[in-house]
Amino acid sequence: MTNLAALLYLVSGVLFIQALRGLSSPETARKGNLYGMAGMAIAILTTLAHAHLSFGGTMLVLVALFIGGTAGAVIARRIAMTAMPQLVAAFHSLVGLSAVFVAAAALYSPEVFGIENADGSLHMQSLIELSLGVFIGAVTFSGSVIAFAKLNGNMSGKPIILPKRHIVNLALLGGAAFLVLILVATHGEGSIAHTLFWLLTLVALVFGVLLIIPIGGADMPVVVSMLNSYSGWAAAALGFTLENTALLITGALVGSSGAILSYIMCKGMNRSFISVIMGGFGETAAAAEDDGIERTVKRGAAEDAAFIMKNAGKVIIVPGYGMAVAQAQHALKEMANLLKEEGVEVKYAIHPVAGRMPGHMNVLLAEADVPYDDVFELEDINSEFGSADVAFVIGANDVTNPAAEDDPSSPIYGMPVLKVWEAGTVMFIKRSLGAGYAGIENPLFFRDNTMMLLNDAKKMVEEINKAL
Amino acid sequence: MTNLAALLYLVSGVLFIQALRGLSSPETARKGNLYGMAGMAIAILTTLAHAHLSFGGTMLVLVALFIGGTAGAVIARRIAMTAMPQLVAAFHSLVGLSAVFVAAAALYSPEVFGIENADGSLHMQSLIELSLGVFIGAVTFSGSVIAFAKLNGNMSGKPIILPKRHIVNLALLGGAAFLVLILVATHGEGSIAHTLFWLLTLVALVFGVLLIIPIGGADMPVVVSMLNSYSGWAAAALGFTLENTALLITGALVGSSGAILSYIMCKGMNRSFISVIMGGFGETAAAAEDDGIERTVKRGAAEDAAFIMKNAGKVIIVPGYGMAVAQAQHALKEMANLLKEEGVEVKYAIHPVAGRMPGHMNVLLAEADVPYDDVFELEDINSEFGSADVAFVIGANDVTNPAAEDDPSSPIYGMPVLKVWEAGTVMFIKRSLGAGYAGIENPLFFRDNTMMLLNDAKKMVEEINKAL
Amino acid sequence: MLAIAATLIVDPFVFRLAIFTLACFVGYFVVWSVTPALHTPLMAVTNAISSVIIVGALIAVSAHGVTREFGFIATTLAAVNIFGGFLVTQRMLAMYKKKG
Amino acid sequence: MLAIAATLIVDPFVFRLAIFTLACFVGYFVVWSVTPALHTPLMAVTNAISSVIIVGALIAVSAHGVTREFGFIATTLAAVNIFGGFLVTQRMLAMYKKKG
Ligand SMILES: NC(=O)c1ccc[n+]([C@@H]2O[C@H](COP(=O)([O-])OP(=O)(O)OC[C@H]3O[C@@H](n4cnc5c(N)ncnc54)[C@H](OP(=O)(O)O)[C@@H]3O)[C@@H](O)[C@H]2O)c1
Ligand SMILES: NC(=O)c1ccc[n+]([C@@H]2O[C@H](COP(=O)([O-])OP(=O)(O)OC[C@H]3O[C@@H](n4cnc5c(N)ncnc54)[C@H](OP(=O)(O)O)[C@@H]3O)[C@@H](O)[C@H]2O)c1
Repeated sequence: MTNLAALLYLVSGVLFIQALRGLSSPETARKGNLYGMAGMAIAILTTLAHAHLSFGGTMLVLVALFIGGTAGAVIARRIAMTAMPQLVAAFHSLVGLSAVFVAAAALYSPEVFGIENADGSLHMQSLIELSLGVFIGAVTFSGSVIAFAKLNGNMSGKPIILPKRHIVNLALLGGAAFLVLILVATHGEGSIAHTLFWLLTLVALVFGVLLIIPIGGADMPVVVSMLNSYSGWAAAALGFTLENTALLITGALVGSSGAILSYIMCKGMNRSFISVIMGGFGETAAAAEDDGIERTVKRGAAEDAAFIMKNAGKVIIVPGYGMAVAQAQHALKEMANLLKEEGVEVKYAIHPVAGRMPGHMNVLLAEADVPYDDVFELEDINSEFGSADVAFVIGANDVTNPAAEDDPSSPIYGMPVLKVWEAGTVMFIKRSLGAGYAGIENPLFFRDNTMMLLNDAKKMVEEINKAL
Repeated sequence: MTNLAALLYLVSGVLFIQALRGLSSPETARKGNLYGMAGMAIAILTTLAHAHLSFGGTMLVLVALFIGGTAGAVIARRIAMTAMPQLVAAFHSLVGLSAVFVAAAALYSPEVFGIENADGSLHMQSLIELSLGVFIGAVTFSGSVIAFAKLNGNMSGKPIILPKRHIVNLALLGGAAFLVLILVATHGEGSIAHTLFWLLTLVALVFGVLLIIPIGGADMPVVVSMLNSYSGWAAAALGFTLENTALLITGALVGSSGAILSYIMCKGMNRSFISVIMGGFGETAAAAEDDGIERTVKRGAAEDAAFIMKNAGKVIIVPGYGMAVAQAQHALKEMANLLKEEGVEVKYAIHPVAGRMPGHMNVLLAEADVPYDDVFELEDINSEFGSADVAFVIGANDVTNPAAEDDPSSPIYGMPVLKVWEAGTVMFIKRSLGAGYAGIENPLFFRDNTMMLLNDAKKMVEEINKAL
Repeated sequence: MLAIAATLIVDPFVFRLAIFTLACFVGYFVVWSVTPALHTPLMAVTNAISSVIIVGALIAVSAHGVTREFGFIATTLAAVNIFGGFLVTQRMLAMYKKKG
Repeated sequence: MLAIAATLIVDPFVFRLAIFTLACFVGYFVVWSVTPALHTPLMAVTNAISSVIIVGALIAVSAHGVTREFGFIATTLAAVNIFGGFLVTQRMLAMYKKKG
């Protein structure tokens, strides 16, 4: 029986690997997701068959699955695509909290997990794994709650820098290590062990909050990804305790995934992970320096834009965060269709960190039914701007800033950008001449071949559509 | 102690993974190879520390390592780069034979491997794993010997098709399965078990020979790669028997590697793996059909070629099997240097199955000190032939055959080819108008913008160099 | 004999460590092979699969007293994630369409 | 108690199967990540590492009689491969040079 169960958990782990492997292309992704569901079903059924649940227990499980499942399904159907960052953060907090309770259960009743010694005490090894699991789980929970609040606007995105925060954090870590030490000394027995456990949880919760509040709201995507990684490591730690292959494999997969996505984001922004985690970004960002020279901006109206694009041979659309905010993707798709009817070639260029989470633009364009073979990554399209008549930048800013290439003093210097300025005409749709996420001015606004279309992205595109 | 050993074997497995990972680019490859050596050293030292060798045993090991190591080192230093396919085949045969002897040792003295039951017998599971190991090992051995003989010219490359070979092969497989069954029934005890073991080995040896002789000499690279894969699976099977993580991991790595390389080769040739393994290729290859039309060929001399290339803006060199045969890589490199001095842009285009083993051309060009950033894969350079003045095809044939694109009746139809015909002038260096590996005519020879330089590749390039 | 065999038994922890290490490699490779266009669904689906922690929660329900309550809460939380994560991924993936 | 624990012990074979399965995934990914220009060195180096079968050969030498002879032969054969494989790989890799 146990052998069969162990085998089935392995199968479930392999199915999870296949789920992620499917994501290598949109064609295979749906099948991949089904593999993932199958893996989860196998893991759950194996456990149920194995857990010797009483009738009452079975009822409880069904109730829990029903409540949780309904809530999850409703959220999944209702959520707006633009709210994905918050949603992911919220979900992470649940995984973290769930891990805390599972760790608590393992400590309170090691015998049901089959991990107790003959005298009912716990191995040092199990206690350490369990402590790691609960610590990371609790940090994931409280950290994700803060990230959610910042992303959802329930809390100001401004970094909150407490005095001596690094010392406080170190002290908390030291305290946690000390608690684990005593916990190991108790062999996990008696109410003293339970108290220590909850103390450890408390320390971790506080640590999680302190870890995230100094980080600016705009850096939250990196944080969310980092917390994703943490939730994976928490699962892996409990996989060691519970001796469960599915948990071990999944933990490692999720842990790697979050870490790699954080890395990709940091590289796309040309910032170091450490500087993100240390926080404070967004506060010190200097206002665009005023060099005293009066510069002129060429403003345009929807009709001008429509006229130019109608007569263009090739238009490349560059969407950014502003498109997401304005929910302009559907209008944009309509504009592309109108242009295609006029015989214009239309492509979309996506910067790796356009928007506020990895793949953000892709999912919004997909929502508006833009076929994904019209959508190109930076490396694949950057050489094409030279042959485009119009670069149509909608709600994007930093990802087109030439300062990243030619101004070594710029905070984004070295970050790869979309070379929209090589197109015949560059159009910017945004509401003002203000800066984007990085808080720096975009010199393109003042170039001769630039036309600024100042308005809300959705309204402006709708006007263009009328003019077309 | 055993835990430490198990950990160290894991470390060794991870180092082997790193060794292969290093090969993702030439910069990291050397470091990767060092990781591989370190992994092997750790595995050997761990075993020695663990094996309780007597003084005599230690001496024996040292003698074996000395003899084997010296032989290996001498071979590695002396071997010509053009003989790599044979060398790899020869090495595989050694791994296979080594696996056979290790399996024999496990059967004769299970107690030193700690795999015997309390009464000295062997588990069914161990016996099956061990049989798998010896069977695959022996097939690898005899198969590799045949492959070596065919590649090295000790044996004709012509496919040897025995009557009823598929039935004979099936009978051998059935016999092997039957032997394993009885072996399991003996619990691996007594001289009867030993006899069964050697019978099984014999059957596997015969099977290995029969498996490879029907395959034509030119298909040997796929076979070598397949045998590489087999040697991996043999190692993995013994990894299960000997309960050794390093063997398990390595076996899986090598097994996958060989399988993937075979797949890449088959895809590059647009043939199915099954058709390669079924053999007979090269025998039935129809002679180039004579369509009755007299076609003219434009022959050129070295001076003409030198003149045209000197005045060209861009030359793309396409090396093939003939360059390897003629050992023309050094002369070629000199020619490229002379052209560069004249201000000509020179690049190399490598087809995935140019030559006779994967990466064959790359290693020869590297031997001649051609920098690897001048060398491009098919996908990266195929669009550049249109802008090249000269495509300089040296000893290549099939990989430039346009029939692969436009003649659905051609045996290579569908195989990706280098579009040399898009260049201003195409030069072919070969000794005759004869066909290449696939035995089909290349219509390019008769085109107007083609110049045939009929001679041995090395001699011709040296003449061109003189004329430059 | 039995004594020898006992000293030769490897602590399962080492096996688990091997599984974990290899799974980290697999994770590394598999995530790098994900196309950037699907990074948002990737986040959602990793979310869903990390809720396989539910296996621990279900076992806890089979205990008594407060452990069972812990199990109940953990199962509910994980279930939100499992259903929410897979379904929102499915919803997103259904939106990715080829031309025509 | 002890009886319960015994039924819960998983056959190490299952762990090995897990290790093997994951290693196959790793192999799949790692080999696809090898650049085609280095496929010949790849063949040579996989040759070398598959000779880790030498660990079995070395243990066999510690036995007596014919097993020891098997061990000796197997060790010698594997050693040819190990030294030959790594050194020829090193020789090849040393030839790959960047421009300039
Ligand atoms: N994708 C990720 O994973 C990720 C993660 C972390 C950080 N980031 C950062 O986010 C930035 C992304 O660059 P981006 O070019 O997409 O965006 P951006 O540089 O932040 O610029 C967005 C622009 O959209 C405009 N905008 C806002 N609301 C609008 C509306 N309703 N209608 C029209 N325009 C509107 C804003 O200008 P107005 O106010 O003038 O309208 C703003 O300049 C990068 O700096 C990146 O480093 C991305
Ligand atoms: N790379 C691999 O892994 C692999 C594996 C299996 C099969 N293959 C097959 O091998 C072929 C490789 O294509 P390829 O274009 O490189 O070679 P090819 O099509 O076999 O042509 C080689 C040409 O070189 C000429 N040649 C031979 N010796 C020469 C010398 N000393 N001097 C000058 N020319 C000489 C021959 O013509 P003359 O006789 O007229 O001189 C022959 O036409 C493909 O068909 C591929 O499918 C490759």
